[in-house]
Amino acid sequence: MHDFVQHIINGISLGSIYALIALGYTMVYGILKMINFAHSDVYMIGAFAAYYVARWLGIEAQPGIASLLMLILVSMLACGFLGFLIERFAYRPLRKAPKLNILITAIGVSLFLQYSGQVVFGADPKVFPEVMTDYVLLTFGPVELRSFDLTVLGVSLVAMLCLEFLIKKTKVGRAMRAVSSNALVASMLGVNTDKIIAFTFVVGSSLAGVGSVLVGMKYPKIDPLMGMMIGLKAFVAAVLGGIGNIGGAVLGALIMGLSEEMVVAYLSSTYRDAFAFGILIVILIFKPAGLLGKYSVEKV
Amino acid sequence: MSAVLLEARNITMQFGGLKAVDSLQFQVKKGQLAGLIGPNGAGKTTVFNMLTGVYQPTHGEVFLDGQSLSGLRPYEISHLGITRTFQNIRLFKGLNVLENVLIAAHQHVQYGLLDTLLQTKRFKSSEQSLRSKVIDLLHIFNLEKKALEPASSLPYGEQRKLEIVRALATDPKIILLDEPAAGMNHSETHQLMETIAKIRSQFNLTVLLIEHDMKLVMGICENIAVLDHGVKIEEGAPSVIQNSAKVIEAYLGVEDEA
Amino acid sequence: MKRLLPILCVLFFLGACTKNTNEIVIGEYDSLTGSDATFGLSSNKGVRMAFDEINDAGGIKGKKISLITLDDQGKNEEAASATTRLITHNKVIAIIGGVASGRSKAAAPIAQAHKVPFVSPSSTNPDVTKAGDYIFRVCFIDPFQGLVMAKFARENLNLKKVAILRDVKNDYSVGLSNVFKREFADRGGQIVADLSYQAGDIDFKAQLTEIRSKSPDGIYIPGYYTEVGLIAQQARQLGIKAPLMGGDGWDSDKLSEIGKQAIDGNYYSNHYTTESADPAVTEFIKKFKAKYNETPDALAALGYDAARILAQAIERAPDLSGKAIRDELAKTKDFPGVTGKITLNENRDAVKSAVIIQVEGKNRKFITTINP
Amino acid sequence: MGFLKRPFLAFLALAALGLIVNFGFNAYIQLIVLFILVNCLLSMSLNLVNGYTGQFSLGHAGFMAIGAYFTAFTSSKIHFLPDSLQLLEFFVFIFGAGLAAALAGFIVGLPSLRLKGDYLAIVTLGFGEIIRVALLNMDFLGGPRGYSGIPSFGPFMVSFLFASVWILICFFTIWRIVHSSHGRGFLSVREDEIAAEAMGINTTEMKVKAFVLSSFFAGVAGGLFAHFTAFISPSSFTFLQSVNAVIMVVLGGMGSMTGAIVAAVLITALPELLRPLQDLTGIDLRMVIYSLALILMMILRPQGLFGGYELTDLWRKYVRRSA
Repeated sequence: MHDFVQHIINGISLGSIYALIALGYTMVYGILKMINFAHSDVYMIGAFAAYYVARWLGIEAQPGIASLLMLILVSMLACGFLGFLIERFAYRPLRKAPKLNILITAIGVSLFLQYSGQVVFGADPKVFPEVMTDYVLLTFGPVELRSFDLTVLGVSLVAMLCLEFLIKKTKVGRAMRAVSSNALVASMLGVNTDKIIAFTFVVGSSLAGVGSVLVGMKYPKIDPLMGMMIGLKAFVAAVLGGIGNIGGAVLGALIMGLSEEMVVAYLSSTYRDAFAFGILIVILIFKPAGLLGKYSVEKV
Repeated sequence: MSAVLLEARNITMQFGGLKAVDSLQFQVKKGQLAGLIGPNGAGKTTVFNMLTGVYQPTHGEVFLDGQSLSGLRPYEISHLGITRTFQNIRLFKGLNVLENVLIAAHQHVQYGLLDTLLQTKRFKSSEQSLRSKVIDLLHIFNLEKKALEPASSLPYGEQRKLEIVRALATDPKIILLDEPAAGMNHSETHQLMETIAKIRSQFNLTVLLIEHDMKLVMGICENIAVLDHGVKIEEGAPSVIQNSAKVIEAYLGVEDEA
Repeated sequence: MKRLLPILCVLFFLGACTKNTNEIVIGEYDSLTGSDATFGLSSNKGVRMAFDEINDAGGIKGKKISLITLDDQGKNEEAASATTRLITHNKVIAIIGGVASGRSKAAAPIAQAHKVPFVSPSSTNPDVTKAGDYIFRVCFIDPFQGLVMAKFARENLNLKKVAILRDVKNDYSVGLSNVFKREFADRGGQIVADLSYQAGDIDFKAQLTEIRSKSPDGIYIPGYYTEVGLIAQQARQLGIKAPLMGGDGWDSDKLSEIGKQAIDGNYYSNHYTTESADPAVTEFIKKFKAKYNETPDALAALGYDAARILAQAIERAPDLSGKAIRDELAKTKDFPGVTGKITLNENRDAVKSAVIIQVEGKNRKFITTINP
Repeated sequence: MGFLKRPFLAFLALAALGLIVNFGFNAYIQLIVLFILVNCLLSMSLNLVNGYTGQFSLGHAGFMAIGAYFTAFTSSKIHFLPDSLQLLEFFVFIFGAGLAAALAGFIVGLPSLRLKGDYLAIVTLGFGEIIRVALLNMDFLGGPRGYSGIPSFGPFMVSFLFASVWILICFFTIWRIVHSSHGRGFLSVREDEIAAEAMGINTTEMKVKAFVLSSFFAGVAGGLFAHFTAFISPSSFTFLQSVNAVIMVVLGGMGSMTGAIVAAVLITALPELLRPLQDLTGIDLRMVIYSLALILMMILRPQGLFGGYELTDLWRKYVRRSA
């Protein structure tokens, strides 16, 4: 029984990591209807930005909440700026191009970041500085709840709520929704679509920055290809929850984390990834827009 | 002349909480030229979508020649003999005029995949006859000279005509025309109406058309149903419709809104 | 694009024209980019250092060695095309292979077909050298290393119940696990769990929680240090106190940097020990640190030995033909390598003893030597 | 036998090309040429789904893997014809590889082709990954150790001609279908599914047909790949390989057969052409350049090299203009 509880904790903890990254995918998709394949590599760049700044400032010597916040800020800025550049130079020229072209450009950007990362940072893994110490919050027999697990979950939930607020309640959010439903009409109504789309990218990317520092703190190993696997999983989670839906991304991510955990625990660890995709396929076949996504009826 | 070809029995379409069409009942007789009119947003296109299987009615059933169409996919309904045009033109824009019409004739193609791969006589001769049949159809609307031009390059009026040609190529029993005269000027409309009457007799067709503009329909339709807010408010010969208080009210009400 | 193409074509043929008869051209392919790049680059550093040293000392047969390294991006088919390019385009007289056994299996048959000697530094799969009599290697093969740890776990640590955690994407890890599983059971031990992860994963708590529920005396994790460090941390977080064991894939400074205290006290099998008084080893480590500013890992050491064994065979060979070099390679006996005394047996595999190392912070404590 | 006339002429032309490569170039170039042929098959077959039918598949590597493993297993284990007819035997196995992949395509396609656009892309990606993970876990196929000892065709010329036959089968099958009523059905699905249905096209059937046929040739490509490399492992069939196939289709111009071929040649040759660059820079920048070229290409020429036209169309245009 206590193993089961431990598995639940592990699964939620893993799921909240996916959630942080899934939010970025879903945000960009929700407004632009494009899969930003480069998101996971922006996340990687964020981790390296934090790594180098931490080393430069010698932050490892003084762990604590202030250092953590500082690194998160650095990483958010780096990722946001990178997101801005990517949107401006790679995606904007393709705004009206067919979807497949945009997807391939996104893959191109992703490969570019991965491989130039290997050239610039080196291919060997780097050890992320210990910004905070992980400690046990609660114990029930052998079951433990650790502070990092709770932090990551908390941050992803807060990020989710902030995004919901941003999109639903603010003026910028209203403009974002307008661009999402019809960019042309929105621009005729005086919304600066270019600005709004750039803003969306900056916000989505800086979320990746938050994620990268938290993940780096919890799993202190970073390398130029670190985004590949986790990015794919997070993306699948976003689709699972209904891509474009903020709450759906978090829900999908938690389901992914838990189901991966349970598959390893009770079915077969070797088929874990196959199961993850299997669940996705089954859900999409029965609920084509994902769990919380709305399936739009095409107007004839 | 009197047999019923198409019948809608109490069909209802509900989108979420909104009833776009409510218990609609009507019949179209074989060979008839019928009209479905109503102000904007009355649910006319939704009716077409239910008749052609794009939407499955929430309640009720559609019958063609006494056969129920419920559960059938649009292509199956097309095979049974209902064809249509679209209000907001849905041509295959990337293809040329000829290809657009050839696609609609696919269901009558006589050769299989093997004939295609081995380029058999049957393949060549039936492609040949298919093409000449399609050229003949294009001829009716004077489009044969543009057969190899991309469909998207045609002027608006010709695109509408091409949609009709395409629909005819399925060899239908009944053709549903969704605002065929939209965007045309008076003389073009007049000409179109004449062509519609002509193809009806030439192909022994039944026609059901939607028109927003009441006056146009009056001239050629033999039976007219009027829809408002998803409910049929009147049905009958043009003379009946013209004098119906309900119809006038519905149309006037709309003009106020506009 | 159109204008670029002719330029590329010129570049393409340029490589072949720069040959110099006063040089001995040796080819190497490895994963310099892609997901295995960190291992490939390590191996490449060892190889480069060996040839630089030899060149500084006057070269072989009075000629300098020119090393051409091509990238395989971690793809089998790239390894095949790179090897073919090295042989037919760059006209190399011998090839040093890459890390992964998969790539070696794609490349070795090509070298064999062209009768170009091929030395693999670190492809441990037994099948690699079966491609033919021109294919050699200087590392252990999976059965030996798996056996070494099974023996040590059963006889020295006296463990009874062991769990296995393998990297299912990595043939090396799967190979070692399979052998360990068989050998440990043959010696009366019990395998209580056999779970897997995939290289690139960062969270292993699901597997570890499952392993914890079986309360094993030890866990065998024959993966690479890139993941093992994290695994160790998470295992300790879950309160697993049983010793962890692994293979030479653990051998890197990064292991303790990532794993921190969690990795201390655990064991792995390796080719050599840094505590060794053998001057070959201490010298190598010193020079490597000076050159690259990092401690060499096992892959670098193997690359270094592969290059030196090849160079010695070339030096001994009467001429530079593939056959002559091959024959001399086959005669390699008791070569004083960094990774042990290397003798190539009739299967062209290295026969050498293994050592068991215990991690102690930055230090690697020598525990015992196990002979083949 | 009139239907064989053009393929036969094309075969002669390819054979002549093969002879030039055989005698004029070294084994390295020859190997690249063989890889080009494999990629031509991949891009032509994916073009049927992505280019002509407008469906978005990211799982092509999975079908290729099935074909490759089928060929590897059968050709190294089964021997039912005399040695002199071994090539015929290989042909049968590769046909079987195509069928196996086609069956997988059917199983994958039937449920997932209801989905559209990005969703379909993700589901096919998922299936590709599932196939790869399954291969990692199948011990009789070698798992991560891969499968070696796949018999080769022998000399380059034999390999080249054998692959050429398949290229021509693939090319003419797809070309003829696309220029028939069935192919127009595929096109109608790409252009407008709702209108296609209304015109009596069974869009599901069209999509599944295109998908199955495409998987068949991906399987064949996998089979040839297995023979050419003599060793395969799951790492050859990753998501990136599927992406590569999509890139070839888009680069060539969606729905252009000749474009798909030219793109396959470019995409296969480019990384090799860039190899000497490493001598100048010291580090391998190939993928960096490759990815940059990809982005620039998409921005500067989004319709691809041929933009849906065939080489023959462009030729006609040119002749007309100059006449």
